[in-house]
Amino acid sequence: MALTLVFLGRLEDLAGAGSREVALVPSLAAVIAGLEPELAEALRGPRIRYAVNGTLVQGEAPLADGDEIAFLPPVSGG
Amino acid sequence: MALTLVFLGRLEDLAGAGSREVALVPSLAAVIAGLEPELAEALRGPRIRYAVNGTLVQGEAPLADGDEIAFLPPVSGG
Amino acid sequence: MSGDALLLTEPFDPAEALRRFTVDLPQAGGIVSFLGQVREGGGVEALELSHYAPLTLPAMQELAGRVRERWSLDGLLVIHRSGVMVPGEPIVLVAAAARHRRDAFAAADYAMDHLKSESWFWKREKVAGEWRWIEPRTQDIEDLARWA
Amino acid sequence: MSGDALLLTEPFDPAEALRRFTVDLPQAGGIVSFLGQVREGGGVEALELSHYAPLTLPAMQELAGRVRERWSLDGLLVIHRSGVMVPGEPIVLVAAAARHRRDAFAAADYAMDHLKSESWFWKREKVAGEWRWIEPRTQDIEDLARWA
Repeated sequence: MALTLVFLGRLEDLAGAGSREVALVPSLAAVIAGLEPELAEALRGPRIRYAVNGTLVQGEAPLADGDEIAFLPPVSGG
Repeated sequence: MALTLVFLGRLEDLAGAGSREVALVPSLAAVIAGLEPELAEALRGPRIRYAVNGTLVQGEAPLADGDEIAFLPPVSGG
Repeated sequence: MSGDALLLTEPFDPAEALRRFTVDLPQAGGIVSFLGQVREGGGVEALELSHYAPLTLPAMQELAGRVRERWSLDGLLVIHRSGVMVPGEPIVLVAAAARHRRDAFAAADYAMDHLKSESWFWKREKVAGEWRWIEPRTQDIEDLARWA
Repeated sequence: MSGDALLLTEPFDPAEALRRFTVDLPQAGGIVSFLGQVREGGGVEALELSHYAPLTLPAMQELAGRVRERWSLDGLLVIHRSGVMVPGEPIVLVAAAARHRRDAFAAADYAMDHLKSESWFWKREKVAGEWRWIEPRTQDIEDLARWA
């Protein structure tokens, strides 16, 4: 029973890797709360967006075994 | 003692050739007056511009032996 | 209608891509292209673009569809690189073919403004051996406002 | 500064011209090009552009100089054909290279608007075996007014 977390852009540096597996928890808030404090704080930033299985989500989303959650910082300029 | 006349664009059709030689006369007005009436009328049109030896001229210009006079209708659009 | 949105992880030849695009479009009077390349200078040794597969290409295709709806085009091509690139290497090629010049210019310009500001790419550059992330630019937001 | 204004009486390869232009400009972030070609369709069998040597190329060079003064460019290329061309054949290629995308777009757009409306070219087209002269277009005058 696991989730895959994907960290894009500078979040990858904070997380120490582009992705990691974590145990299944029922909500995005619970996923974030389970991470290191500095990373968790960054993931709660107002400009961070989330996608679950490739679909952008607003606020919360129910999570299930095998889901992939991507944390998306603002895209880089030109 | 001659002048070369160059007819651009549709003026070439009216003149029957892209260029012709004529006897030296002292002015643009005299050059035009010496041509066939239909061609002369077209060359006096408000949108026809003139160049003497590759330089655009406004109104009259003194002419000398060997000068090249170009008659330039409006350029075509894109 | 000719054209496509492509996300490439290997180098490409923009002149050849443009030639192939053009040869299929003899009915187009004008073709406008934009080529963006890694700028040489400023001590940048390399540029890396990362993407997120489930979002990046679908968003490029969606943008291409929007451009085709907004202007009357004979063809549209959008190619974007991902991965590590060195100075002088192509990053992005947009080409718009249209019967009328103004449509081709506007479509390519709009596509670039939106690709730059909206696309799911994260960039970092290597200067003096150190990688650093490139943040969003205010200019991109101003560019976008032109189309509102 | 790289780039030039060329008046050609023989066919040219726009992709190759653009490749040569780009390879010399690794410091440019963006290159915008416009390719105008003889449109296939409408029964046009051929297009002929005539020029007047003492005026046409000097005016193209003067326009290129004006474009370089007005925008901050790394390179500018203006190639225009004269003579008889068939559908699908290139007529004009303009390319502007700049550090910033907006400069490259604006410079290429301006150069085309002014080339089309001001250049000393007279065009006729052959339809059903008959040549007919192409008159000035109102659209070109409107395009020019954008830059006033």
